[in-house]
Parts: sequence; C-alpha cells; structure tokens
Amino acid sequence: MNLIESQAKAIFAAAGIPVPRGRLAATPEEVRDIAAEIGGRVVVKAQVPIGGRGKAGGIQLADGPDGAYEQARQILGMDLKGFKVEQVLVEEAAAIQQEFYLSITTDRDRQANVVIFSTEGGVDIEEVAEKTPEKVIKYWIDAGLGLRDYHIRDIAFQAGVSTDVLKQLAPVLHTMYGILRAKDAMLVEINPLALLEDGRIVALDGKMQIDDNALFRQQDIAADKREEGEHPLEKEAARRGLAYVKLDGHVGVIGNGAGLVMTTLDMIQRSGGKAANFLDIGGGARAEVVRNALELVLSDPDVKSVLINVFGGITRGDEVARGLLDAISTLEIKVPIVVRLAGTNAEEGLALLQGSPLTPADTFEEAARKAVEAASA
Amino acid sequence: MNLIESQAKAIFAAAGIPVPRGRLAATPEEVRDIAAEIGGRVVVKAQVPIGGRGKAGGIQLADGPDGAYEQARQILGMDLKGFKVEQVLVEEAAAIQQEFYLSITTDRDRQANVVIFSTEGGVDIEEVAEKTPEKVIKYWIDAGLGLRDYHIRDIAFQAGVSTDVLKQLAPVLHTMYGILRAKDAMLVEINPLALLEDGRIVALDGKMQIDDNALFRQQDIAADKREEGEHPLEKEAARRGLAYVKLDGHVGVIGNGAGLVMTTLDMIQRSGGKAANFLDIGGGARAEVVRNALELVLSDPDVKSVLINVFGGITRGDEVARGLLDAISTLEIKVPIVVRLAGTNAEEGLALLQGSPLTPADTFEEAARKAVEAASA
Amino acid sequence: MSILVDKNTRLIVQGITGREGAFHAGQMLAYGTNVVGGVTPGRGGQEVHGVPVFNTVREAVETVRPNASIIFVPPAFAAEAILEAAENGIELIVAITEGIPVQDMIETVQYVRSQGVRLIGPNCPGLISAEKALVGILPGRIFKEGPVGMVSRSGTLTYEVVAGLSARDIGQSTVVGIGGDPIIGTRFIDVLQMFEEDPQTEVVVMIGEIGGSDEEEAAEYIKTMKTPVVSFISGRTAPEGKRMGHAGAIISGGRGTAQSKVAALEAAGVPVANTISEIVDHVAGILKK
Amino acid sequence: MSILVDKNTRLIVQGITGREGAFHAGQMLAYGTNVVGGVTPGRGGQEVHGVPVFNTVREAVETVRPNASIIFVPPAFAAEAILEAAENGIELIVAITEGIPVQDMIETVQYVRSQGVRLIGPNCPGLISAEKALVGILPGRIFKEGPVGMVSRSGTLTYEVVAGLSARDIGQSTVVGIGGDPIIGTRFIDVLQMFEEDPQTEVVVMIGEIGGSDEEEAAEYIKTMKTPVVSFISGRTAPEGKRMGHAGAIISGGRGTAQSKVAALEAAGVPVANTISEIVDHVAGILKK
Repeated sequence: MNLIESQAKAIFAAAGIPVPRGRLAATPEEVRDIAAEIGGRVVVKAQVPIGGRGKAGGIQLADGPDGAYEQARQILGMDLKGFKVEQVLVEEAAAIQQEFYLSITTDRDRQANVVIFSTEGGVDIEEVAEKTPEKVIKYWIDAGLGLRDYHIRDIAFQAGVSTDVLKQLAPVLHTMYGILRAKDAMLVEINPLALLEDGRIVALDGKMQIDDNALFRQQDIAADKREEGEHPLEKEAARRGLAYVKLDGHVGVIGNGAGLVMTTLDMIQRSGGKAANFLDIGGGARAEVVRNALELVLSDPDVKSVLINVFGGITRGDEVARGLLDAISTLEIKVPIVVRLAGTNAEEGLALLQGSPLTPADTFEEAARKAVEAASA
Repeated sequence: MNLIESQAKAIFAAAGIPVPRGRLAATPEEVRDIAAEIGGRVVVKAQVPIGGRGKAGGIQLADGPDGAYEQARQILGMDLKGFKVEQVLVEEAAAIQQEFYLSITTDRDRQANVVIFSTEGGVDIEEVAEKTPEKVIKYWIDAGLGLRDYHIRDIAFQAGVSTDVLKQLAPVLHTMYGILRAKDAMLVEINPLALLEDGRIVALDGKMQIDDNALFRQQDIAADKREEGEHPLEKEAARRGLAYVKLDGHVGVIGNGAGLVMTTLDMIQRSGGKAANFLDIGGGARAEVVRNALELVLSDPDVKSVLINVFGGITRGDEVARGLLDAISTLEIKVPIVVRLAGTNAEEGLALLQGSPLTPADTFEEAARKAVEAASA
Repeated sequence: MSILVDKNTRLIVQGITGREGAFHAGQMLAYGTNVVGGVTPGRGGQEVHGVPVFNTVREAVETVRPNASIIFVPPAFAAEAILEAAENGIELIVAITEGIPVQDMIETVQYVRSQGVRLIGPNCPGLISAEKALVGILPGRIFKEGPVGMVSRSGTLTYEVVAGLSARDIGQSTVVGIGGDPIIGTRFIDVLQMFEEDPQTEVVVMIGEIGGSDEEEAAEYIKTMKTPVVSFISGRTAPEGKRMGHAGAIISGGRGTAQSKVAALEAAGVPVANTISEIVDHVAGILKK
Repeated sequence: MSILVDKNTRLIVQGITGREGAFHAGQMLAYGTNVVGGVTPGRGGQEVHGVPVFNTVREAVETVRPNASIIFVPPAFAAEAILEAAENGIELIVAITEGIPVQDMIETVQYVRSQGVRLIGPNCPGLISAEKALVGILPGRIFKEGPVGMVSRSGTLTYEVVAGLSARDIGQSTVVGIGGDPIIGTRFIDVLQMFEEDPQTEVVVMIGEIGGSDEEEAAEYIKTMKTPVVSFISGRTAPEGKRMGHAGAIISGGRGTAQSKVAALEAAGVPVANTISEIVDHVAGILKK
C-alpha cells in the first residue's frame, strides 16, 4: 500500500527526520488558523496519492493566513487525476538552496535494498537519471551488514556533497533504513530533500510504499489502509478477497493463476477484443469463490461477455462447474458466458455444465475468439 | 567489568525478564520494611561480586519481617571472601519446581556468542557440565542471523523441556541476547532460572560481565563502574591508567608488553623468587609513565627489589632511562632496582643510567636472577 | 538425468501437519517422491501418511538424512523455516508459501546464497522431474518423461504448456516453477544453466512475464547456450502496474516491459511464441515431432 | 618467498592522518614497504609523507589499486574500517587498533571470513617479511632475512626472540603478530598452514600464552606438519584470571591453562622452551647453526 505525503512525514518526524513545521487541514478555516500559527509564507499541499500534484495545481504558496485560506478554497474539493482533495497539508515555506533526491527501495533485479541519491533532485529526477545517470548514485545494501557510516560517506563523497551536508545526511539515511526495515517498506522516498539557505536539510516531500505481505505485522499502518482501488468494483473485490483489476474493455475475465489470466487478456486482444477486467481466483478455489467472482464480474455494466478460463491443477474442474451452476441459478444472466475447463476433472466439470446456457470452448484460442465474438454481437 | 546480582536483575527487569519481587537494602530496618511489604517468606541475599555466596552464609531465608531483620543483621557487614557486605537484596522466596541454567557468553575459541542451557541448573552446574556434558546444551550464534525462534526451539527440544517452558524460555532468551548486544556484555547468566511450582519461570539470580573495551558507549554502566581491584594499589594503578595486578611475592616487576611481563614473572619463579606484581607500561611509553610506574611499585611495602625489563620497539630505551632517573631523583629508594634494557636505543639508555644506583643486567635470565637475589638479601 | 530432484531426493516437508502440507505430502508420496519426514514444532513423534514428524529440522536431519525440504509454513514464519533448513545443511529448499514479506526474503535469499544452498521460490508451485519425483504442488498426472526442460514464473500457464506437450507425446525432463515474487531464490538464468548441463534436456521452454528483468538477463545467457530455448511472455496487454515513486523508474531504467523482454529474447535468437499452441509447435519443430 | 606480505604488497593506511597512523606510515615507508595511499574521511586530496590521502577506501581502490590495508583507526570506528576495507576487495587487512569492542569483532570476523578476506589482529603489532615489507609497528631494524617463520600472540616477547635469533645470525622469513584479543581474524593454525607451504621457512617459532585454546588446536595441526616447530608459552606462573561466571568454566572445559598448552604441544612432539634463550638454542639446533 502507498502512504501519502502526510502519512510518510508523520513517520519521518516521529523517527527524527527533519520535516517542515505544519499540519493537516480539511477546511479553509483550519488552513487559515494553521497558517497564522506558523507565520510568514506557507505552502498548501493537496493530499492525494498521485505524482505531479504541483503541475496539476495541487500545491500553492501563500504569503499569509488570508492567502492560504484562498488557496485552500481552490484546492480543497479539487479533482486531481480522479482523486477528490479532502485534506491539505499546510507547512512553512522553505528557503531552498539546493534540492537533493534520496530514497531507499527494493531492487528485485539485485534482490537487495538500494539507496538512490542525487544532488539534482526535484520534479525532474527521472530525466536526470535518464540523461545523466552518473549524477544518480545507486548503492545496494548488504542485508547482513546493513547500512553503515562508511557506506553513507561513500555515497556522499561520490556525490560530492560538503562534509556539512554529509553530517546531516548520515542520520537521515540511517533513520530511513530503520524505517524501511521497521515498517516493512519497499520504498521510502524524499524528493526533494532540501538544503535550505540556512544550511539545514529538510524533507520537503515524502512517499512510502508498504509491503502488503507484511501488513499482518504492521497493524498501525494496516489500520490506516485506504481502499486503494479507484473503481468501486475494485473496492468490492478487495472486500471479497479477490485479485481484481478493472480494465477498459468489454470481455469479463475469470481465471486461475496470474500468468494464465494475463495470457487470457493477451489472447482476447489477439482476437480483436479487449478485456473488461483481470480476475484471478487463485489456486484450489472452491465453488463459492467461483460464484462470488462471477457475481462481481457480472455486476460490471461494461461487461458484454464473460470468459471463464480454468486449468485444473489443485483447482478441480467439477468444483468450478458447481460454482458456475450455483451462480447462474441465482443471478440474472444477461450476457453470454464462455467456459473453458482443462486439467484436473475437466471432463466431469464439462459434463455438469451440459444443458446450461454456458458456451463451452475446447482450446484457449477458441475460448478467446468465442468470448470476443459474443461481446461484439 | 562485572555486574552483581542487583545490577543484572535491574537490567533484566527493565528488559522484561521476570525476576522475583524485591528491593535493595542497606540496613536491617529497611530489610524489615521490604519484607513486610512483600509478605510471606523472603530471602536476604548479600550483594558482593563473588560466587558461592550461599555456601559462605551470605544468602538466608526468613519467614517474615522479623526473621528478615535478624538475618540482615547477620549478613550486613559480614566479610565474604574479602568483600564487606554493604547491601542486601530482599526478595520474595520462590516455590521452586526445577532449576535451569541459562547463559549467553563469548566463546573465544569459536569466535562467537554461545547460548548454554541445562535443565540441571543451580550451584552444581559446573559439575554437571564436567560429568554429564550431554546435559549441557551449547548453541553457537551466527552473528549475521542472530538468535532466531528456531534456534531456541532447537535448544529447548534438545534439552527436552515442555512446550509450556519453551513458550516462556523464548522471550527470555531473545531478551538476553538483546541485552548482550545492547550492553556489550561478554556474559549474561541466569543461574538458576527457576521453574516455579505455579509453572512460571523466573530469574532467581543474575550475573553480567561488560566488555571494558565498550564502556565508551555504555555510559550508564560505566558511571556505575565500581573500583574492581581488591587491593588499594590496584585502585591507584587504575587511577594512573596502568595495567597492574597485585601478586603475593616480593620482586616488583615493570615491563612493556603483557607477554614480556608474564614471561618476566615466569623467569623470576624459575630463579626461585616470586613477583610482587604485574605491571605493563604498554607500547611507546614516555618517561613520565615510567616514573609513575616505578613510584607505584615502590609504594608497595611487600616489594624487596624491583626488576625493570624493557625491550625497545616503539618504546625507546633512552626514554625509559630518563623516566627512571627522574623517579630516583625525586623518590626515596630503599630497595635494589635491576634494569635490563634491550632493543631500540638500549645503549643510549644504559649510558644514561651509568653512575646511578640502579643495577644493570644484560640478559633476561641475568636480570631475573639478580632481582631475586636482591629481594632475598 | 533431469535436474534438481530425482529418485535420490530425500524430502522433508516443513509444515507437514498443516492442511496444505498434509495434502501435498500425500500427493507427492502418491507420485513416488521419497518423502522421508516432516517437521512441525511440538508435533514430534506423530506421523502423517506414515511419515514421521519431527520437532526441528535438526532432529529430522539426524534421523532421516534428508537432502531437500519443501516449505508449507505460513508466511509469518516461512522465512525462518527456510533459514532453519539452510542452517541444518539441507541442499535444496522449495518454498511454496505465498505472501512472505519482502524484507524477510531479502535477508533469507542473501543468507542461503552465502551458504551455497539452492532455494526455489517462494510463492511457487515447486518442481517435478517427470516420472521420478514431484517436489511441489504441480498436478503430477499431466507430466510425462521426455526431453523438454521448462522453467516458468507462472503455475497454471505452465500446466497449459505441459498438457499441450504431453498431448502431442512430447515429454519433459524437469519442470521448475521459480515463483512470481519480487525476491526469489532461483532465477531463470540459474535453471537455464542447469538445463544446459543436463543430458536429458534437448530443448528448454522459458515462460516469463512482465516485471523485473530476469528475462532480459536470461536472454544474454541464452546467447551462449547450445540447448535451444523457446519462450513465451505473458502480460503483453496488461496495464502498467503502479510505479514505486521515482525510484521504481530510476531502477528499472526502461526494462521490465513485455516489449523489452520480447526484444531481448528475439535478439538472442529465441523464438517468442504468441500463443500456448505456438510454444508447443516450436518445441515440436525443434524435436522434429 | 615469505608469507602474506612482500615486495608486491600495495598498502594503504586507514587512519593515516592520525598521530600513530602518520608515524608508522613513515616507518613502513622507510623500511621499503610500498605504501600507496591512506584513507581519512574528509582529508581526501591531502598527502602524508608524500602519500596521497583519500576520503574512502573505494576512492583509494579506484586510484592506487591496493591489495593490503593497515588500520590505525580509533577503537570506536575500527571495526567499520575493517568492514570498509573488506567490502572494497582488500585481500589482507592488518588491524593494529587496541580496544575494539568484542561484539564488534565477532560480527566483523565472521564477515571477513565469509568474504575470504585475511584479517590479522586486531590489537596486534602487525607483520614483517624481513628485508621485504613491514606492515605493522614492529621495529624493522632488528629483523634480518632468513629461514625462521614466527607467529606470536605477544609483541615485545617476539622482538626478544628475533633479537636473539638475529644476534646469532639466524634470519627470519615472516614474523606475524596475531594479537592478544579474544576475537582475532587469524589464529596460530592459519599462519602455521602458510608457513608449511612457504619454501623459505625451514623452522617455525610459535609464541603462545595462557587463555583460549588456540595453542591446543595448533598442536593438533602441527602433528601433520613437515616443517619443525619450536614453541614457548608465557604466563606459566600468572594467577588465574577472573572467570566469567559458570559459563567460562563450562566453555573452556579445562583448556587454556599453561599446563594444558604445554602438554598438548609436547604430545605433538614440539619442544616447549623454558626461556627465551632456549627458544634460540632449539632453532639453532634444528638449523645446525
């Protein structure tokens, strides 16, 4: 799960990483009070889980409480890439000398956590990384040794920062690695890490991604878990415990195994169609899960046909068929449903489905073709 | 440095290892109050840095406040192997079902920390280890992996304890290893770790040894550092920063390098004498350190002669000679002093000493012989 | 021959008394795998399908001398189960468990590598040497012995291909599911190297998917291989996943997409099939079946 | 020949701008050691005795390609200095620093072992290959080249023996001070193995002392050696040290005393000298001088 700026900064501040003074607000009046409390120039920042907030107008400077109030009136309620702004972070405006980029993330290729640091941070960091990769220092962390002072010195001297900056960078980086480990993060990012005109360094922005697999031991964070799916159907799928992603085509897809389902999407596209969703019922699914999945897919008005593609390994074809029969007996079925069963107990499953309104298919290709044809009929 | 029971138990309790209810007391009146507060049977334990307190009468049971008062009157002020008892620990008396032995210590041979556990703990654990070593489980800890749940299970199942005990042992052992690392201990020992009749396990005694090399980062413990030397001269040596051990012979010894000084003691014994002390002035010692060392050795009334044995490597012979000349010019010298200088600038040093009352010697053996002869003269 | 497992495999099942562990222990025994024991702390002395259960891997090692372990332990404890097996000298560890935290796996994978232990998975279906030994949850009955080595990030997709091959009477040497997690013990390149050395394997099928750059690295290695390789990449039409801040883009540097993988493989002379049946056709063509 | 260091040694000095580091860098240069650089964070770009100083070991490695490092860093930072050298590919690390915490060294020694890096010390005088290279704080002028290999836990005692040998015109191949700390990187047995392989070394002097059981382990190995070994144990009359609770007794199990060491060495056929001059006599006898 992704943490937004205010969540990440709260974790940073609690762990001792310097962040600007400021607070969250939900109304322009609160924003005015906070701005008055801070004094001087403030920045009002929309709290939504997307990048590019600044360019989209979600981050504004204000000279004082009244300006902040006006800015908040603009920003609160704004729609930013599909997210309605419900909260803003009001912070003291910083006098920036230089912007650094600093993150620790999990690198699946090196199978290690990696520190990424650049003295040319800010919104264009990806361009810097692409055009002048030597300005972006990557430092892979040995899991046994952890992150040591000499590693941080190595990063800092490679980047050519001053020893004054190094002295402040070292505790920040130690703390970030501590946060990564303690919170099971796969990303802790500060961009920009600003060197202020007074010589201090401060985390002006913050982003974290928490490993979903570790939420069982991150109860505090799990309790905060927002429903991340943008689409109401994804929220519903999450409630049902199904791995579902809403897509923009018209063929509903249900299958077992992520690779198989992805390949089913690919096959639909090859047949000239487009999938309405990705839905993986996983291994060993029982009839009830199949029923549940079908109900969800059918509730999507975009769906013009459904393709059910199951290769029985642990999952048994007869169990899948029973789930389907249960679903069609209780649900109103308005669209054609193509079913392909193979592997364990596929014959038994297909036999059970005989006489039902479902359209059988023998091969992967045939199933995709039939489902696409049905959707465009 | 060694921590005594009350210090170790305070650390245990703060970290969550169960210890009996109780408090330190310095007077019989305090003991009575604490015993009244605890209620029931209590144990009164002399707080001195030695083993075998129980056998020496330093640990006594009492039925209630008055008995505790009487026991405290006996124990407080008692002399236990040279230590005057100034404090006692008053604790609730435990109803013991079984006594375990549990420690983590540094094993120099395996160059690792080792867990030692036995279900036959108590005062005779060393005998158990000698006679039935299979009853004492040793488990070396991989520094990279640390101590894991499966290691503790392995220890517990090898020892054959019940799963109820395992469940309590696991947090105790995790905590002990945490203490070892956090406090730079070379030993954390609980003997006995008692299984009470009510099924709980409790640390009935505790001992810790802290790595002197790490005291720079163990400020809390360092502040508590008692002057450990039993002999006033050792305390004085500690103040002067000299590596000094008081021994029971009559030849005072000063040398550079622990191996050289130990060998000097060996040579004195081969010549029929016995050293009054071990004193290592270390590498590269300046004249002032030499003067200081000689002053200390001469202040020992047991010393009947002094042997100064220096091989110049980084330490320079002329520097040593200057220190000696300074010392004899300001101190009253009542005993013969034999000097052997070799290595760097030995000739220059010996030349400086000509005309002084010091007795020169050419070889190691000759120096030892002359010093022993002088002491018995 | 075959790779990794065969009739000499002496397997223990960590988590054998759990629902999944017990079920698949039975399946593996039925396939003929030499399951010599199981481990569940506190259950030592019991039996599952006639197989003795031990409290610790050490007890199992001392009693039944296993050389492989398969792990069905729940995710919160699975990384430690892998470490326990590795520390006790097990040479091959197959971790089926799905949902192990990434930070646990980073540490665990580094440790097992340092010990020279082979870890397959986690979050994988395991592996099978057809008609010799099943160490995993793959449906044994669809496999038949033959010349095709397979390595895959995806379970059911693999079964599809195997079913297609077996239907055309093309058998398999060993089929390895390396798992879909970001941090895994064994990658494409490791398995390709083993197939390259295996006399039974005449052609290799590699089934990749979007994400990471294992397929790109494998493509580099395939250039040096004598054994022909056929590949398939799933997820060509999948929407781009959520990116991990700027860091994700900086680290991946444009690799990881289906296009990047297909291009790398084609540059290495590897046919990239568009459909499952094309995979089978390519293999049949190479084997002249 | 000789062991560990010679004219091919390219040495860096970690902590070269400190008092000890600078002084001994000068001594080593004067002896002819090829000191190619030094490391002190924040002092990159400076020079000491004409030797360039770098901010990090990485910078030094990239610029002057060292294959050995000697460490004069203060105890609080010394273990990390060793790790920095090891991680950057330095093959031989000599740690002079005294007073490094034991827990730091346990972790550090395990890491350098796992990387195949040779660590000598800490709390040691270093080593010297006579008339070739000095990597340590030993007084170079007392050494002369010859057939005697020496390994010792004690500094000045070693110098005594060397002075005695040199006075009788018996030279040395390499003299290694392994250090007196409980946790050290290189033990007697490691150095004995190197001397056994070294064609220059015709006889080995091993100088042990009470504590630990390195001498006992070495005695076992010596039984298999072709090169004769002469030994000396100091501390025969030293009072027993303070014991570490019951644990100390349980772990040592009666080893570690002078008697135990002497007995083990004599059982291995090693002459144990009673005095320094006896050591020299034994060596002279073996070499027929």
